[in-house]
Amino acid sequence: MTQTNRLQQGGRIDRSRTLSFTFNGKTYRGYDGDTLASALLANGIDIVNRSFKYSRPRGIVAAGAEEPNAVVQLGSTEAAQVPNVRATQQGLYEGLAACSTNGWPNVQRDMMSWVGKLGGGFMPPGFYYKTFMAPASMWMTYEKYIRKGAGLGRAPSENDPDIYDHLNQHCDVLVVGAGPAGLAAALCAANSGARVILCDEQEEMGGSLLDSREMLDNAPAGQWVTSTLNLLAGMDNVTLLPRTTANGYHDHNFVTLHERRTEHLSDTAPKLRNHRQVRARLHRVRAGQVVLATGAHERPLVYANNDVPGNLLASAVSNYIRRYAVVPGNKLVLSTSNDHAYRAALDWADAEREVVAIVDARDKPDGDLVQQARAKGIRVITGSAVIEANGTHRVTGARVAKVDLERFAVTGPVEELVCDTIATSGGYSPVVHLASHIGVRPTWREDLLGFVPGDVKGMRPAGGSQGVYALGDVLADGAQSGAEAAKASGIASVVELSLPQAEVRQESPACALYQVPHEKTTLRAPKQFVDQQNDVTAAGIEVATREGFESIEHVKRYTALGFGTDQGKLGNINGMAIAARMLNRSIPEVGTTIFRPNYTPITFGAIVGRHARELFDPERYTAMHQWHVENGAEFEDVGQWKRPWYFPRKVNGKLETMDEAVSRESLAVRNGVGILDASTLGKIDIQGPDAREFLGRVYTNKWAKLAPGRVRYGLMCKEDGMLMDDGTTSCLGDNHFLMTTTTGGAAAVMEWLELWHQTEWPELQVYFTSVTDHWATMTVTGPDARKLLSEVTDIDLDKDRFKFMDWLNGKVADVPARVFRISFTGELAYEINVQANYAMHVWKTLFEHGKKYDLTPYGTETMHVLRAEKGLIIAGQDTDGSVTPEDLGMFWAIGYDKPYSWLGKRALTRPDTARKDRKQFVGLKPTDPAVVLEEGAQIVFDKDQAIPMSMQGHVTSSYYSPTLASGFALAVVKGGLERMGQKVYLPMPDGQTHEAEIVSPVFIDPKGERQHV
Amino acid sequence: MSDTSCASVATFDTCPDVSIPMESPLSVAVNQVSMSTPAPAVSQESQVQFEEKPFLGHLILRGSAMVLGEAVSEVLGVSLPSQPLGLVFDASGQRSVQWLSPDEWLVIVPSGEEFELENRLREVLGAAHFAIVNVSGGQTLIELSGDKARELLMKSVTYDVHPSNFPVGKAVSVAFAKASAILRRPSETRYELVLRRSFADYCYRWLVDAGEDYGLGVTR
Amino acid sequence: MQRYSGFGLVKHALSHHENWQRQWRNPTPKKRYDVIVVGGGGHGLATAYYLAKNHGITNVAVLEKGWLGGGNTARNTTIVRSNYLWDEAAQLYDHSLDLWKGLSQDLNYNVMFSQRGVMNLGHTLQDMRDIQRRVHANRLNGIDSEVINAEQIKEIVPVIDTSKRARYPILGASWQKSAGVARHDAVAWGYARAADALGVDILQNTEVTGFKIRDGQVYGVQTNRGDIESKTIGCVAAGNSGVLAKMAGLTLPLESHPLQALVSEPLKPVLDTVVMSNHVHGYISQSDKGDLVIGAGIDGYLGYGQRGSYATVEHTLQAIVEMFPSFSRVRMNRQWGGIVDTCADACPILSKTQVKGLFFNCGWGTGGFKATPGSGHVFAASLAKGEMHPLAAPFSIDRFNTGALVDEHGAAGVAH
Amino acid sequence: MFYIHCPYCGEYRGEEEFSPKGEAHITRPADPDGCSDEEWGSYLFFRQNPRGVHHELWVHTLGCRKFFNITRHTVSYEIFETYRMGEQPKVTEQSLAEALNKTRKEESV
Repeated sequence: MTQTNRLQQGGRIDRSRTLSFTFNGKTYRGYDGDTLASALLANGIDIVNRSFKYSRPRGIVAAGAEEPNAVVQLGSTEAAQVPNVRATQQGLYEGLAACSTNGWPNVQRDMMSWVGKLGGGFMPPGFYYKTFMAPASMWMTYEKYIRKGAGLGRAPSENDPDIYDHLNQHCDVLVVGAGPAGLAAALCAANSGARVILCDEQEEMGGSLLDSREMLDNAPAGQWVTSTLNLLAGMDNVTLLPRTTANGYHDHNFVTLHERRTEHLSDTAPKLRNHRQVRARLHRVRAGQVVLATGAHERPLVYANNDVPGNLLASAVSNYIRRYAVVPGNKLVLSTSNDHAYRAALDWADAEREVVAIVDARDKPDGDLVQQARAKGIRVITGSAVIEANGTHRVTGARVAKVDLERFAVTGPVEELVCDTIATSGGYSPVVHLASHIGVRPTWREDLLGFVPGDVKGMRPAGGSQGVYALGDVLADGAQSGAEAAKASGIASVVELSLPQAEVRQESPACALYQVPHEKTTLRAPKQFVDQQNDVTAAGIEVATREGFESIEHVKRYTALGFGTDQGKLGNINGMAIAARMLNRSIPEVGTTIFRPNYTPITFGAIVGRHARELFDPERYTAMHQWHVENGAEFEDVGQWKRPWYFPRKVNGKLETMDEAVSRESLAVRNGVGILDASTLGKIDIQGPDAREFLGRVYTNKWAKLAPGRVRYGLMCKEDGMLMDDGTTSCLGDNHFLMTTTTGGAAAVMEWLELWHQTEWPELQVYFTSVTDHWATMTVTGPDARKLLSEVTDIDLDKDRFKFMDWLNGKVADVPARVFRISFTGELAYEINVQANYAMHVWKTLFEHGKKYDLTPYGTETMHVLRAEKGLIIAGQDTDGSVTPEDLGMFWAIGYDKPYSWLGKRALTRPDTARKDRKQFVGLKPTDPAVVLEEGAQIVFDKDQAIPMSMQGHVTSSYYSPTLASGFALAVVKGGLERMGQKVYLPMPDGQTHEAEIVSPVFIDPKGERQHV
Repeated sequence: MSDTSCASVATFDTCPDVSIPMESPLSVAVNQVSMSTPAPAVSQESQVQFEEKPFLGHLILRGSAMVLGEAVSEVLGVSLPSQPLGLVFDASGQRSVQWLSPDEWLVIVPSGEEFELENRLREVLGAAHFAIVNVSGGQTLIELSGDKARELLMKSVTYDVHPSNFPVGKAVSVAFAKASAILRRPSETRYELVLRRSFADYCYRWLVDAGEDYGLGVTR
Repeated sequence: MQRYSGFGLVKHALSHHENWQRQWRNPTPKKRYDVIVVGGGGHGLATAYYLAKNHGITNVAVLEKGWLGGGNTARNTTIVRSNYLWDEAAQLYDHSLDLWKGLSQDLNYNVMFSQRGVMNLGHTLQDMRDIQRRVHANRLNGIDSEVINAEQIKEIVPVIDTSKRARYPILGASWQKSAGVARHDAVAWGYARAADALGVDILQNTEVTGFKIRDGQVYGVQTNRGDIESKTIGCVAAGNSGVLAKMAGLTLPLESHPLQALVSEPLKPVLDTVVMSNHVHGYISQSDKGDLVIGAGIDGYLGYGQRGSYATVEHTLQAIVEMFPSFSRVRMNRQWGGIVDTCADACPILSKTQVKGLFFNCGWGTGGFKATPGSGHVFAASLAKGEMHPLAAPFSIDRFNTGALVDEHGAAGVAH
Repeated sequence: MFYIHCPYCGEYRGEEEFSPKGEAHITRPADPDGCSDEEWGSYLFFRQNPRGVHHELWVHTLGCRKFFNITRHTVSYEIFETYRMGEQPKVTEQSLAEALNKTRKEESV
């Protein structure tokens, strides 16, 4: 294949590096420095896609982020697939594989185009709201086919082989856009000493200067770009980020920049010196000041069949010729409302292709560029416009006529010009997107015929983004913005910048032209596209306004205008202008348009960064974690902690099931001795003369008399009276306590204590410090616990000297330890706390000595069974934020007569909280002991009632108890405390109904003899 | 061991009198070469070096600067950084005091010194309202050095680590990836991270992953 | 009202679509209405529609300060389900789901209610307990709901990662087949068109600036278009309810927070149902246009700015990629925010107030869209009778004083 | 993404380090047991929820762990000031309105 449209000379491409790529399965060649779009155009490819609603052939329209059509599927392998890549922003690389996202069997001959041709008329905006309603049962079938037809590219079915990362950046001045304004701003701010980040979305920095015909200091403008970039690159207070799009502007000058690190090299990131590289990097920038030098997008004119391939923006024509040495056709007609677009015709003529005519909607254009065109002998047709393009798969001609813009009418005969390319320009729209991301509405400037950014604190627009277009003015505006930004960011003395001299040019004013009138009415004329990606036409907008959609937001939503992946960069203003004309209002009266992040779409991967897979969320480990891993533990996620769930053993070469392991572990604790890693419980050191008083305020029970050496269980409520957390607190000294919390509640309880201390009771002298990670905790429990522990400790374990709910210091395995005699199993139990760095030694020593007792490690599941047999709650499992201590029947832990009205107390007397028939905590004994009730099962009193049933409570915990040789459960039941001995029913999904008896939640050892031994 | 029955505050010496093998939060990750992903070694290409300084003595001091200032000078020979985010070292560079909040400081001393230090501080402070808590088992200190250490930190913390904002002698508690960490600037060439024990492995894995670009090497 | 049908479309195509009528009028406000509904979102318009249709009260005005359906109706992720835990909430939302089922035909406007099923994933043992509890409760309340395991999930959603490699492996889910999604804008427009046809005046760009109250009885509103009288006023203003309440001298147990959402670029069909995960916090479905529609969590601070914090979006997408690693290369197109008015118990307020004749319908939090028909239906009945409809009664403001919260939040924590 | 000046750390930090805790200056009733149900309900649940200037409680969760207050606009999200516990705001809805009136007057003079 030859690059038919490539010029022999010129452009910024590297002709020494030929690259081959495929498009829709065919191989083509381009050069290093091409974008996929310029390479496609160089190879004479007209049709790059099919439109999604009407399946019309579509070609490349633009050269940058505003491109609506050239959206392709990229990727040479399944895992490397990237949907919806904008060809105009994709750098070409060797082996690039792209295909169109729509069109079957191919884009040239799309079978679906009959829909467009035949059915197009039946698809006005919102047609789907008006049909597919009958019969109602058919909607899901209709929908299946609608979905099939919709969508652009496809998601890969394999996992992304690439990685992404984030870089948190801070700067005094962030300059977005490295065109003339941005370069001047960055240089000025940097010279003044500010920390500057300059980013630009293109493969190369320089913006409009890269394809400019203009001279600076009598040299081609590109030279100034090179020298300025060299200067900036040499300054260590400047960070230059090419291929980097500022995609989101957030509050307080937080801007996200998406840097394409390797996307221009391959579809999967190549390795560099054996290291993985990231595919993309997201810079999370906190900027003191932002200079918005994003330039302006040219606006196309809206005329009939303006979507046929060969219709391009005038600026894109110049860009392809001058930057890539690609002329996208042979015979050009330019339709314009302004001087600036004449460049396209001049560039076309310089490339020695034929300019058939320039059609200018103004009656008497006479600016310098107009003169230049005339001087070259180009025919200029004034007061006229291209009203319709001829052709279906490529432009074959332009229909030109005199137009009266005031009356919106064609006023002269139509002249048919033969051409293959129509360049179009309706003026420029400043790129205001970023400035409106934080909700600040852009304002309409009638003199500019465009919106400019609204007032955003800490942000300055510069150059084209606020409608300053003449090069000399743009440079000066950029420099001034850079200086102001530096100053605002706190730089005391700002250095003046000497700017290069730009040519001064005479320009005649542009006229306001959006939709071009046609001989036929808009509804009867051939389709005039406003938003090509979403197939929104001028007629569609007209129908919408006729149907009462008058706000631009309604029009957009009803027609889908601006909802494409280009976010209406080309279409929105034209759409508003058409709606305004229909409604007989001005554009600002129809509404302004707010853009949302992203400026251009970015991959989820880039936003996720490294927070993926194993780094998605921290895994918290205890000091004994490695032992658990080596001993085959299955783990349970509890908050961020990895806790051993159970320790399956191999029995006869087969790994135990969880039930088997739990049964074995439970019996070991009940009959011998077991050990649990309890390090994850929250631990808070509390010191100060008012520590005791503080505890009395945050716990429901009394703390005034707890003596040093003693431990007490406490309940903590929120101010609404509902249980928040529970745990034991030990008195270490008169002014010193150690509080424990649930594993999941540790951080919340710590914050809760600080909240009350800092906001309500600052006068209380007390300090809280988290020691959760400092202490490793191992629970040795079971009838043999004392025997085992006595082998490795110097503590006197005599039952009268070291009583239940006591704690003592001593040594365990030669390591200083604090041992608490508390029990969460109902058995004799010691909780050994040692400094975590020694924990593994102590743990292993216990196992060495424990062999003869068959010391059995157990996990959370067995812990749950054992505590449930004893009727001990787990906050968060047996309670749910709607359970009070009274509901739990824990009246013994409620200090009704404490002097201070502790947190949550008042709420207990509210009418609903004081109700006697609230759901209360009880035990359930299934009538059939083989039945293990389902956790979460709902409880009814009348099993024969019809659905909806009257539910009276639910099962909160349920297990098989090897000790009881029966299933048993904990539950909450309405009025349960008064219903002991009554039967309740639990209807199951399979139609069975289980029967159970309400019993005390304490299933073993109600007198507590075992834990007191 | 102190007598817990009469003291209003119980102190506790966690260090054994005999030699006991210790395991830091990162012992396994850093030292076990047999693991499926062994720690990357330091090489000539390493632009970041990672080293754990395990088993140091870490104490949290709570109290007002007025109360603690004098005692800290007397016992440690350094003045308590009363300005926010201050970090000071003693002459040997072995002992540091760091501002954590208006009534909270972190003291880091060589391994085994923490209990004696606590006792001496308590003695000097007497009956004043303060708290001292030993957290040596709960955190570990790691050191990052090398040309790209700062850039690696930029991948990991949202805090501005540019020297103009984060000079030597500053220490901050910050968000680190999805955990938190204390980040310190003890010298021009080094950064220190104080990590909570249970999060240390996650932070380590994060740094190794994010440091791959820079050939991060782990010193054993 | 011009009836819509496939045949009608053909007819209009032949006349070049020149004869479409307005979908609703643009009337001038009358001096007096029987009922004023403040707020022209889905709930307000539904209220007006059911007042006219079910209660014969057609002298109704809907006052909308901007454009109708422009608030949360236009900003949500369109999920419709009814698998709530507590009886009160479940019954209200299930009533709504019943109305959704015939809504397109009732309104003669295709709201594209797609019963493609909603899945709530569990990633921890406690998640699974909560899921089982909710499913059991749903079933006994007559709501179709079942617990499915990881293999069943994978069968319904082949693209999801149910492997053990995940940081929080998927253990199971609750599955409500009759739930799904609908086209949000169409709901507002459909109700507006149908209400208008029954005589309701929809007054856009009409902002309430004050209430006229005498002897504890409301008798009208002040607006930017003049005073309008009515002795029955229902405020259905979502995030702006607090602002209205203040005008009437009331405070509400409400906070207005940003709730963000985002969409990917349009893709070929890849996800046929709705997947929600409360644990890793993200939920996702695919619109008929092909966009992946993704909901983020509520930002913790007050915000009327219709935008939230970027970090929330980051966390959401991390969760989505955790569940769907192959979406890593899919691109996020747009993000936006709504203002959700939330109560402490994650349930709405449907209530009378201390001011006679002044009613509030608000506090829907993240549940608003799915409740639209049910909310309108029971609120209309309440306004018509002057007494709260039985399904609405548990949601009175009073519950914040008595303690009778319907704690969906504390219980199963399922939101959205 | 707010940039918040922590009045204790004395510098700006990113929003990730902080947690919002609702309306500021909500004081616990001095005598809870003497409160009516309505008074207790108000204390627990009823909030100003303004569209405009809001005084709110935040905590520097990942930094110094201190609670402090922020005066912030709930539409523009502009932070006017941060101040320590026990201090009163300098910027209020009223003070802003007065400042605005003053500027208007000056402009009209």
